[in-house]
Amino acid sequence: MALDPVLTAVGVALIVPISLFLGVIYSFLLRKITARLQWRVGPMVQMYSDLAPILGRSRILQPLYDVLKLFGKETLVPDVPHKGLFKAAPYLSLAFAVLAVFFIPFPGLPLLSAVPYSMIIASYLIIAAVMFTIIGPAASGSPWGAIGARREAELFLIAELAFVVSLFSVAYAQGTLTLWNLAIDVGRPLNFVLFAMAGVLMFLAMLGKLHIKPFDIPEAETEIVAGPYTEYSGKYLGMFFLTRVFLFYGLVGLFVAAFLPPLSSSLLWLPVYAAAAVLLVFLLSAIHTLSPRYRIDTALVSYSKLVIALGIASFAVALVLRLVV
Amino acid sequence: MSAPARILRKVIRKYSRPMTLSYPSTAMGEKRYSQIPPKLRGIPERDLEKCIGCKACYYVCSGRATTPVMVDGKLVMQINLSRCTFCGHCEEACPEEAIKMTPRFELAVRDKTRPEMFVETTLDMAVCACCGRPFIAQKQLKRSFERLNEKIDKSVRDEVAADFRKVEQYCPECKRARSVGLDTHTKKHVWVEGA
Amino acid sequence: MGLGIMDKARIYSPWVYHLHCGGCNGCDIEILAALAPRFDAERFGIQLVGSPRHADILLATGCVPKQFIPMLKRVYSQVPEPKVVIAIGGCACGGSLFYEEEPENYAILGSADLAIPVDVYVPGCAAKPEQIVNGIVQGILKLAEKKRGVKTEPVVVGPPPKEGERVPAPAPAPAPSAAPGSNST
Amino acid sequence: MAAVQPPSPSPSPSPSPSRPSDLMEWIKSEVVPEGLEFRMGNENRVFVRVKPEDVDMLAERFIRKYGVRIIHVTGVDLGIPGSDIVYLYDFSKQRERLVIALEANVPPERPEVPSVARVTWQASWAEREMMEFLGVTALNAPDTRHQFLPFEWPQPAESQTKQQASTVMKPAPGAGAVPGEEKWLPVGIRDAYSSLIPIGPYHPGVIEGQIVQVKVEGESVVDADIKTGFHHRGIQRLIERRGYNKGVFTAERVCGICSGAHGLAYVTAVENLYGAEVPERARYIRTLLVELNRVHSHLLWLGVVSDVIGFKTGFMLTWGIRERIMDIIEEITGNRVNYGIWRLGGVSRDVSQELAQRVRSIVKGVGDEAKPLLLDVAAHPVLRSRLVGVGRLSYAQAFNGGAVGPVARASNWKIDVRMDNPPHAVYDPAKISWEVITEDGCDTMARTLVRVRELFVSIGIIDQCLDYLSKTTGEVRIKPREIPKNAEGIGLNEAPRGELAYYIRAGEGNLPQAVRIRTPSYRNNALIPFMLIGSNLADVPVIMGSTDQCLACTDRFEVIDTKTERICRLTWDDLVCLSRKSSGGA
Repeated sequence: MALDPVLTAVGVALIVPISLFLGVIYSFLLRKITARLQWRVGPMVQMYSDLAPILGRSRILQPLYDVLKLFGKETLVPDVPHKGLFKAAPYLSLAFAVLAVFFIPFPGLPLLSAVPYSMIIASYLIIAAVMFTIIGPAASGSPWGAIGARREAELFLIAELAFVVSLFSVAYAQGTLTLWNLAIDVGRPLNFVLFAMAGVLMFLAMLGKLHIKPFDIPEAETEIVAGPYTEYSGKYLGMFFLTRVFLFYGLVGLFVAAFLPPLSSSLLWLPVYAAAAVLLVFLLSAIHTLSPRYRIDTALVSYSKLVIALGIASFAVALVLRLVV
Repeated sequence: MSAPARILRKVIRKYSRPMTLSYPSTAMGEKRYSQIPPKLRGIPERDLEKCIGCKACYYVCSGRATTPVMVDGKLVMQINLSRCTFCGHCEEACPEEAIKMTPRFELAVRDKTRPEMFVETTLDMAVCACCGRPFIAQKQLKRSFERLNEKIDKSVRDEVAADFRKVEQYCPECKRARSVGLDTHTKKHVWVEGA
Repeated sequence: MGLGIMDKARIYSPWVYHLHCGGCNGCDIEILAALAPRFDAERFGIQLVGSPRHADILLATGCVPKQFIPMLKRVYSQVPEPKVVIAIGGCACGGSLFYEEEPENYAILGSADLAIPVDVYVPGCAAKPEQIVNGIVQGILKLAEKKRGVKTEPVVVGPPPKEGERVPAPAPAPAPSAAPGSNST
Repeated sequence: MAAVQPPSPSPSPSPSPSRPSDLMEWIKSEVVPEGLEFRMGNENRVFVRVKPEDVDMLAERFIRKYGVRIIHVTGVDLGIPGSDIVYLYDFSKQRERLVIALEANVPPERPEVPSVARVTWQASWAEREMMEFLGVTALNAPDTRHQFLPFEWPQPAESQTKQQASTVMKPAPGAGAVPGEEKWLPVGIRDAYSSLIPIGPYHPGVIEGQIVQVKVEGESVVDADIKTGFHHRGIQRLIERRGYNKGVFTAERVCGICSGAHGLAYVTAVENLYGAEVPERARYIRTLLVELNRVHSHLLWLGVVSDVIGFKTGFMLTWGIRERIMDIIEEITGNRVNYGIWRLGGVSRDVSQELAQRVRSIVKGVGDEAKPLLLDVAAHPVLRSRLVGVGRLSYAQAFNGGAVGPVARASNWKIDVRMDNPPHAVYDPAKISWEVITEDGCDTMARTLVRVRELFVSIGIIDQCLDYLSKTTGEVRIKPREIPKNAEGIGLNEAPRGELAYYIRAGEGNLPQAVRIRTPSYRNNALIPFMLIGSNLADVPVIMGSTDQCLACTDRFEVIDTKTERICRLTWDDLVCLSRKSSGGA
């Protein structure tokens, strides 16, 4: 499909606020559903009437307020030799996250996902965004930062494996590497078996990337103070949180585009897209509520066994689909 | 069914309705505001009429949060809430039941010296006739006289009252100095005036 | 407009850091109880954070034993600037049971406001979780008044009033506009 | 691990009820044959005057022959006549409720005592505490470093061996430590291959202030050391100045979580001084409150450990259930944390029959609701993977190290103060049926199971107490009698974390001459470094939490690290790792 520059330019300009808003809603939903499953109320949608004038009417945009507050705070920078890298990491990781969002289709806005090999570019950008959350803290010079960065790297290995295997098994079955083609054609009914398996794999990858409970090992604040973000404060911390918000939107968008094909193809599918996204966030928060944190070594062992088994199975199904059918 | 599944089922069925109280706001009605038992040991309250300034609460307070303070001739029994431990020991020790622990507990102030942080009763002092120094609260003097009356049998009561009138106006030091001269002194028959 | 939102945002997401300076951890447990389901503090966006670098509100508990002083000052200096310190419990407000004057208690400094400037006092021997939530709401209001980038110079606070020493009554406070239930700003 | 291998745990004969007279014969004939001066306190407390020289010989005999446990070693400074060193031994396994206190008077000019720590490692910490505060040196003690004061402070015990002096050096200027402010931080040798992780006093995984020095290779812990002493508020000096009645409120505020246990232990110690008799109803109210304190403390601990593991839902649910228990405590005593009803000779508030009836139904509801949930949480596979086999403490280590409470019971050592020498409350099996829970898992999972099952035993006790209280009435307080001048009292109580001992010696002027508190975390903390060695860094907060250590308890006095056989190079560098000069930059 030819890329007419006008529509994509408008789309690109439009997608940043949309993705920010959706990312914030997803993180708010994650916090709210986790709280409701823990017998408490969580950030309030409708603030009490008599406290509203003081503490604000509703807290749906709570993650956004957190980020804005962090931008408003003083920033302390540790006196370490490679301060430049320490300061640059948040900017770069935010930039890559926003770039990644451009390559992920939104119902009605194909954006740059129609560019050939757009899936590879999107996955590389996501990898780069996460990579800088490793490099920055490693330069922060605090032992907690170092341990957090190392754990992030170890977790990154497995999460990345699951992410890549799931995407490419679907791409191999459909025979195309551009995300938009994947998102449009439903292909043969047999695909749903592959979509289910690769979907579970992608779900595991999302757990690892978004630091959802069983795998929030890098950020275990009760073990290593605040993990990679110990030394960051003020606007740099705000940027890391923004990266997380964009990543949340990006991964949910990628999941829907790759594994639930027709949904993100046109505007008509928007309500179904929203329902699928909310269901996905509910599943994530259920897992978040129910599982304690793995230790990094047991996490690698049990996680990788599961991921490799599923990966081989989904590739086998993809092979069968591609050759036989 | 594995343990997490059982926990999830229990959580969804039983614990999905939050038990959170709407504490700082009373918008959701009194019941969900906060449950406070009637006999909670909250902020102590001093009853002005009953307090006679006998400093029993000062001697009993283990954190010395209750202190007698002389303010321009008046005795101020002051509980400093920033150091009070709300243990209720002074409520027990007060002979006149002047201190009551109220279930009120809400207190968050920005400045430690605000009046809300101090529970005070002011009493005017009896001045010694001889050296002019305030030595005891007037109410305590009156109350101790009443207590004395209750205990003594009727026959001797007025004679004792007369003696008490003589003695009560002097502070302990002056009383000691002049006590020999007073005819209430137990060994007055021994002492011969001017010998 | 830009600054307006950031000031409002500072009210909406107060991050709390628990600064224990040597107390009997009665108040520390009540702080955790304020985050537990019954007095869920997350309704107002309050979150317990791991590192002082991320904190806005410091909940100081305990009567500052002398070995804590260097560390207490250091952690206080690392909290980014618009910050508020809330002294929770009798020990942090006035050194409750452990503070002695004439045979001076050799082990403790007294109360938290002798080491670091304190903005809100929440008395009580084991301050109730309701009081702590109330204190944090007071802290949020004080945080709103602190402008961005304005360093609060540490207010030098003298030792708690000695026995027999009359504490001067302050000027009457402006009309309280705070949340109901707390009787003073 | 310890200097001396523990004897095989002697079979604990069922303690035969003994009358004071034949008790003295038994002690004279077997335990302490030399012609020593005996004095019989109340409730089978025996105080024996001993010469300082044969203190370690006696300790050797007690430990070898009877397998007895040292409760505490403490010193009382008498001024001119030197100082009395008191060794408390728990004989309650041999004779019913027998506690023997050996007192050795040490002249001021030659303040030396042969070290008991060489015989059994249980006394090593108590001796270092004694050396630090009294200046009485224990000859060739295994470890003579400071207990509460920073390493830096002058070392009263000159007998420090050369080798130890090298391990503790002054901070080299500019080695990251801010000059002037941090001068009490020793700086040691930084090993090349392992990095040293100071889990500093401000660490979210640890509620109170303690420094754990963990030497790590990769993620596995090689060496560990604890330095606390940050919560030291000089409580014992305060009680000695304030007298017995005010002491109740000070003792109660040693620790916020187990304030009920401290109240009862202090009151038991003082009543032991003058041999009080407590009315029956007051005893039941005391049992009720100590057990309520245990229930809410164990629920609190389950919440905190599951929070440290990352299971936030466990934290929320257990603390949600705990709120109902706190409501009951608030209803009965008027305050959630410091109950304030402990008085000498009874209790200050009565529990009305109607209140007891109402509370009984609530407690039953909580018990039924908590049981299935807690067993499910304990059976959670990921949770088990984080707890099983973590922080192992074998029976020999527990016995020799002197572990107390759930930590000892999880290593299959059946000791419980409520059974051995019960405090002045109702615990004899005739009136209230309860049993001691032991597990043989020896690891964090076993400690969790011990605490969960103990919780339900306590709920059973509470139910029986409330049943008695709702049926009968009676007086709740008897006026305390005059305390004899040089009486001595030992009060023991089973706090949620273990055995809690108060030793009070009466002075003149209605003021105690000496108050010594030995809290359960004082012993359990000593074992943390043994559990940490060989574990994973992610497990350090879990292991520290598994002993349910309460620093505020421990620091009423406090604790320093332990000494392993190897020469332990215990170093820590720049103490608070967050100490970075802030360069501003908006």
